[in-house]
Amino acid sequence: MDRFVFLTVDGLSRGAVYAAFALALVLIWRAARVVNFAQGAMAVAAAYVAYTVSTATGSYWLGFVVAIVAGLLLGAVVDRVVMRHVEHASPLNPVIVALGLVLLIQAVLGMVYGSEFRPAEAPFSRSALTVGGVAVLSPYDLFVFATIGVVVSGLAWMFARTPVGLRMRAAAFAPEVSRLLGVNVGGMLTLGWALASGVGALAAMLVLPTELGLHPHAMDLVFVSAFTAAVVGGLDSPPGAVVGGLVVGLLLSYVSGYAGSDLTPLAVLVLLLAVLLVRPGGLFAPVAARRV
Amino acid sequence: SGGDGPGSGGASVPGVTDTEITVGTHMPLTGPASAGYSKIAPATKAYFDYVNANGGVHGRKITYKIMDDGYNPANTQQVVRQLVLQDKVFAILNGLGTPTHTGVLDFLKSNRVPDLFVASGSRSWDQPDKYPGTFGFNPDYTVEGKILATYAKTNLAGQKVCFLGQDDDFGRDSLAGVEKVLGAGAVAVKQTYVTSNTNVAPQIGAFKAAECKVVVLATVPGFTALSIGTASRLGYKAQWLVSNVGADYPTLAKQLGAAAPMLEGMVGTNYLPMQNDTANPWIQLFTKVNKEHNGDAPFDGNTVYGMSVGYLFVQALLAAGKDLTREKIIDAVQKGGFQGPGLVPLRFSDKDHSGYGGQRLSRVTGGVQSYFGPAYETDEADGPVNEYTAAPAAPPANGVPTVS
Amino acid sequence: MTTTDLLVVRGLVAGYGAAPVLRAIDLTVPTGTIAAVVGANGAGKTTLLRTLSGMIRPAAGQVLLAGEDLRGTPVEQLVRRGMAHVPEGRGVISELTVDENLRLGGLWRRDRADAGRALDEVYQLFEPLARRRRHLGHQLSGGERQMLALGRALVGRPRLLLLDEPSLGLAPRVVARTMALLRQLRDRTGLTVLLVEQNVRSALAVADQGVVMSLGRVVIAAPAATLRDDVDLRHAYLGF
Amino acid sequence: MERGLELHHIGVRFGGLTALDDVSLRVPPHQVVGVIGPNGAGKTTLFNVVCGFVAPQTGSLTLDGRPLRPRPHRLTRLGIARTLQGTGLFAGLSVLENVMTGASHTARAGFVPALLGLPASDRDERRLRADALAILDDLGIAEHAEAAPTTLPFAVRQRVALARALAARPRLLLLDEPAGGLGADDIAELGELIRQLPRRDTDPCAVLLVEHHMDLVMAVCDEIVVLDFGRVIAAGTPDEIRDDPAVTDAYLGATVEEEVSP
Amino acid sequence: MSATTAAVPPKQRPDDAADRPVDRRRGSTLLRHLAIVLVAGVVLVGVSYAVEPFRNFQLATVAAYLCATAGLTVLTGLNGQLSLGHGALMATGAYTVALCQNAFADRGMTGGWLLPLSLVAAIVSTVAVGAVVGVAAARLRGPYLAGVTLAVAVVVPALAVTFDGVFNGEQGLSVPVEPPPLALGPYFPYERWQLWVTGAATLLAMLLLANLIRSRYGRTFRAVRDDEVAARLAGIHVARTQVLAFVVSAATAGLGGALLAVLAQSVSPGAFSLTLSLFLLMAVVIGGLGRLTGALWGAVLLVALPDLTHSVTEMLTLSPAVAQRLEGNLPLAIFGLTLIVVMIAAPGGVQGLLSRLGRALLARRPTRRS
Ligand SMILES: Nc1ncnc2c1ncn2[C@@H]1O[C@H](COP(=O)(O)OP(=O)(O)OP(=O)(O)O)[C@@H](O)[C@H]1O
Ligand SMILES: Nc1ncnc2c1ncn2[C@@H]1O[C@H](COP(=O)(O)OP(=O)(O)OP(=O)(O)O)[C@@H](O)[C@H]1O
Ligand SMILES: CC(C)C[C@H](N)C(=O)O
Ligand SMILES: [Mg+2]
Ligand SMILES: [Mg+2]
Repeated sequence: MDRFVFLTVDGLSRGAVYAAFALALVLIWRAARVVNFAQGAMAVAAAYVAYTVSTATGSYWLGFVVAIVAGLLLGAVVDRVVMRHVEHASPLNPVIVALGLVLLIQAVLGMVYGSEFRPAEAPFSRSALTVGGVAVLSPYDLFVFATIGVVVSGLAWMFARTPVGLRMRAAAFAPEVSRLLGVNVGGMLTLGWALASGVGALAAMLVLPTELGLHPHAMDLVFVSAFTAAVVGGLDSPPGAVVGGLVVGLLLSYVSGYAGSDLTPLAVLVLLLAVLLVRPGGLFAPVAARRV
Repeated sequence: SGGDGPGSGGASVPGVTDTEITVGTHMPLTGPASAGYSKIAPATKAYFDYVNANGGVHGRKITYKIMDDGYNPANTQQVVRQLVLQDKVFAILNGLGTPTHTGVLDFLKSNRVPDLFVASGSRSWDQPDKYPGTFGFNPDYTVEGKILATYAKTNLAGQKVCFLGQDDDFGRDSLAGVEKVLGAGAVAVKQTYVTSNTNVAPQIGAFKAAECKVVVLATVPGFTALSIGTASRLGYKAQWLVSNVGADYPTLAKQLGAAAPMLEGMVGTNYLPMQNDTANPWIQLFTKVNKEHNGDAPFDGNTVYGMSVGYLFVQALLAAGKDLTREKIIDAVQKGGFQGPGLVPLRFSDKDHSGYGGQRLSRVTGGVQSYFGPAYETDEADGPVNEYTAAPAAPPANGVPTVS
Repeated sequence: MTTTDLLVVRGLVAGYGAAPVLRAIDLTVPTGTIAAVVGANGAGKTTLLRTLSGMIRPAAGQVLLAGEDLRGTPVEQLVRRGMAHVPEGRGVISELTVDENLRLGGLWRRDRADAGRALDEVYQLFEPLARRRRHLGHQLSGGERQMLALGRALVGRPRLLLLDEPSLGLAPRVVARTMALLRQLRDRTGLTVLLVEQNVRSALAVADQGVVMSLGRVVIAAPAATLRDDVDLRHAYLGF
Repeated sequence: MERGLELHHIGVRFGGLTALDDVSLRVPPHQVVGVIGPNGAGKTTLFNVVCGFVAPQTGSLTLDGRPLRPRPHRLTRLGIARTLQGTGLFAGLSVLENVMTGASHTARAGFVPALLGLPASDRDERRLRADALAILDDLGIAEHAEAAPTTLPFAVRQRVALARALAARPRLLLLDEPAGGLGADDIAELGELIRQLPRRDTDPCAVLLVEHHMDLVMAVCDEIVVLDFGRVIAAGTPDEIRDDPAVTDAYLGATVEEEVSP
Repeated sequence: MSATTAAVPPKQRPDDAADRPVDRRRGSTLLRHLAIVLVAGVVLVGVSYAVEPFRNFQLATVAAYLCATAGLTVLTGLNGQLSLGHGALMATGAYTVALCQNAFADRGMTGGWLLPLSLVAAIVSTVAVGAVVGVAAARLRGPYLAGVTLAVAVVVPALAVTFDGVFNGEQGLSVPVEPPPLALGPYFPYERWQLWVTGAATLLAMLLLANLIRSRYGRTFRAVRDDEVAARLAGIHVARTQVLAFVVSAATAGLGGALLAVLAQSVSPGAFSLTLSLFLLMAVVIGGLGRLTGALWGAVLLVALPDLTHSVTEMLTLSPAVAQRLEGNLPLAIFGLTLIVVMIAAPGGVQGLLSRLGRALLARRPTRRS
């Protein structure tokens, strides 16, 4: 029983960070209809900037803020300099460009920072508080939960209730019509990329302390888990990303705890199939489109 | 011209001219596995440059071709073929990794390329009958497991021992060594991890629940740091006994940053001089070479490793004589008798192609990793674990070996 | 030209690739009138509207809206100048609800209160839409989509409305209502309409001016009544 | 005696919305039956029921008296073909290939002959191509056989869609707003074509037509069914329908001229 | 997005039909393709004598990759299904060949027919795996399909570790392959033999694929890609077509993996990582999606680009400190940059660019019609 509680709590705290990153993927999907395979590499780049600032100034929080700003900027730059010029007629083209970006960013980071792991600090203690002899969440986990809660509800509110959210969705679904309706589609796309990349950077800052450390490839595996989470939840749904993240986190924890870590990849595939064969658009999929 | 004629032999030896010897290697310079390891080959090359600056070997300069395989066996195939067929290297030196290098054994054998000092502790390199040209370098993981377990048996007697290993030969061979000494069934909890899942809390949680006092780690550096970090997070204390693969203190401390004090008390193993042991003449020599020929890169265990490989290869070249051929260098290595920076002897003979035959234990105290106790020597079978007491050799004055 | 001409087009040349689809179009639409552009399939009617709203960059020529040259004005700025384009195929955003689609039409406006009023008016005008506020665009029937597209344009209270085949897929009753609505809007609010139609009879019934296009040129621009009544002209250019 | 397609008491609901309510109708062989009604009346939904895209909650279908449980990809085998509102052409296929695809179910050679490139497969292809070209020729658009559909004028695209449906050699053709976007001349030609489909010597077929162009509907239909809010509110010959006040009220309304004139 | 690109109707595809001349040739598909394959075979044999062993090996690798990229381009380019998991299908073929060859070797069986038998077994087992994945894939679209295939790409190599009793974990299996037949002479270079074997298998596979693409199945694949609703109304069973495309694609990918294993004489999970799957996808898109020639360019790029970029970086002479940082990373950066630039400058990939050039040249020639 203790073990179950332990694995559950641990799974949730892992899941929360997957959720954060899945959210970034959902954002960019909603804004630009692109699965941004470069999200991980971009987020790591922002985290390296944070690392540089934090080591230079000794302030974690300054680095934290800089990371998010760097993320926002990087997103905007990637959109303006690269993605803007990609032919989107085939949905594969942006994917391939994103993969090219991954190679480029990781290689540049490797040149600048080398391929050693760098420490990724956590701003709060990661030691679990013990309740009744069972280790439950750490202050850091609570920080992660709180941050993600704020970001998710903020984004959900923005998309559903604000004019800018409506513009962003319109621009993503029907760029040409949106322009006729006075929407600055280019601006919305850039905003979407910046937001997504900013959230990605935030997610990286939250994820990295739980990972091996800072490394050009640090987010590779997180990307796979987070993409799984986003797909399970439904790529169009921010709450779906959160639920998907928690589900994946719990699953990985239970499987490694009860069955052996070597089965975790298989468990992820089974989860995906189980969810998608019943709901091909993820748990939180919108109503199936009328196609005739 | 199709190259239809009989292969090598005859007058010319591939990769060898009167003024130059070309050797190659495959290393993970990029990708997730490159952390730390990407510094090995440049260190080796730096040592060769140092030797070249001092006149080379038998008047020949050594050219070291480093190919990046990203720790991907498919790439290893490509780059090793490029080295052998295209660049016509004399030998492959210190190719890194078990899965990567396994794939090229047959190719190297059928092309009769000496395959020297493979950078991994797998037992596959020690098959003189099947692969007469292949030699290991690292002590194998079973040898290491036996030594770590002996420490647990004698110094931590009666305490519950648990084991966390990578889910491959590395972990399995190491566990086999541990169980050879402690007896089958003596390890209370055995856990594995896969590198694709960075959450080891379930495993560490299991150790905590079982109240393990001693944990043997057959882990790569990242997972050593993760395991110890996770334990501290869960409020779990244990005596960690760590494989040399994942016990390099500078690597771990750098990765943990502010959390480095958690490593206090960690027991590791190694078989080369400790990089922080500035009194050691080998370290002095390698530091100097690092300054002069390696751009003064950060000096850690990988640097020492890489230069030790270089030193050993130069010794082997010298022993093979002036009329260098592939057969001669294999004979020379098989003859053995090399004295170098290692704390334990190399086991090379015509029956044994594994590398170092033992290790010495180290401990982190006050943020400094240093050796304690004697070095040990054993085999991967059921042989006893013996202390090895011979004093290590000193390096030659100019840092370049001479014919012994 | 006088300021009573809301839209003036001079020598407009445009197309998709090397060969131009529009070859020197000249056109004037006085403020507060309805001009019907008719012509065979492929005459370039849609291309004309797309060029006017800036989606296609003209190779030559000039477009003046209330005397202002529109050259170089980005598409998204044109609504702010009072131009609304309901594209061929309607352009309903299927993933958004009816309400969101409509609100989008007035989002660019500073006067939020009036945008809200305009929205309510549209719901009154098209009550099937009011019944389906929360439905997603893709759930609508063909005709409902057409209403939504037209309504959305009206939420922006445009001066000039560019309509590309609004009768497409509409029930006859709705076509008649829509055409009558255009008349009303013209009379009540001084709306100017450039109406592209295949349904020549309906278009000429409502229009003040008839413009016949053929092979990328305007071949006739005459009062609609003239075109309606002159049998020779009808036979020669309109086939009925 | 062939009875053609029959719908018996079909009911369809989408959530709270009733799209079809107890609709019964029959399309006899060699007839053109028109379905008209206001926007959102359920005409396309009716087609979707026949094609198997929408499963009715109540009612049943029969084809020549036999129960019909339609599935879209089996339709052409049953002798039913349909065009889509819009045009639904395959953008990456040439016009000719689009039309050849319509007759997919007639191909005889299986996977292995195709994989091996055996003559059986080649023969199939040659026959499909010849048939498709003949149909394109019939419809007067053979010159566009090699073009990509996206580059063609709308009227031509409509015809390609029609050609693709005809390639299946159907006994019943479902046309959903085939005149949408067409000019007066094209509509007249289309009317001519539809009218002779049930009467032609080779492959005659019945037609179920949904259309808002009343001239066309009145000109070609043997019988007309009027839907409003998912219910049949009238059925009869064109003349009966024209004079039915309920139809005028719900659907036809005043003419544009009447509405517009003060 | 500029005003002019916005004007392109969204449905227009880069490989729209106008690019492809309608096939008006009357003769037998088989004979026509056979002729091309024979010519290619003769050229390949010629080349195998003209170049050095390493180049032979590289060409053999290109051939092995070509199987995989051709299969992927059929699936993704012609049928519109995205797969991020083709590396896993290659792994399936590779491991099957390894297990078969080892089983033969253990029983002391020898003979020239063993290898073809193993290759067929590899194809069969991959077809089975492909059918299972394909059935799931037929229900999924876009990024959801990407998610599942991505998981497949991660899982299959991991299984080699889970069932290490059979697959020998990370270390993998060796693949015993017999030497060239003695009839070719005692000094026949092994790499040339490898090229002959992989080349023959690949040409055969390409022959079959080309036949299939030219048949009604190829047309059905594309119809399903373009409009599923219309395809169903045209009498096409969409799900079945998608599964078939997946199976065909898997079969060739399995053959590609098997050939790669034969070339390397070893298999291990690391060789079939997610990275490989992603590189295959990059290769087919850069090569030119939906065409076998595009798949060929993709396969060539997979082998040549790393080599080229490495040579470029080797030409630079740098201080050790700088060199260490650039080593390995610079080629990757160049590769990444190339991908981005090609994708932006030539969205139709290399083959698209070549056809455009070809058309431009043709257009410049005076037309014969007066
Ligand atoms: N995106 C495009 N690319 C290339 N040519 C096009 C494109 N769109 C239209 N055309 C061509 O331009 C010409 C004019 O087309 P346009 O759509 O303007 O005609 P239209 O008068 O609106 O016809 P319709 O009544 O069918 O809507 C046609 O020949 C058409 O084939
Ligand atoms: N899949 C669906 N989900 C929800 N509502 C639907 C769906 N399909 C149709 N409807 C609704 O059912 C009603 C009938 O739609 P249908 O498309 O059959 O109308 P129609 O008679 O073809 O109209 P039009 O003439 O405008 O094309 C409409 O109100 C439509 O919104
Ligand atoms: C020393 C290291 C290169 C060992 C490595 N983990 C391997 O066996 O592959
Ligand atoms: Mg038009
Ligand atoms: Mg309809």
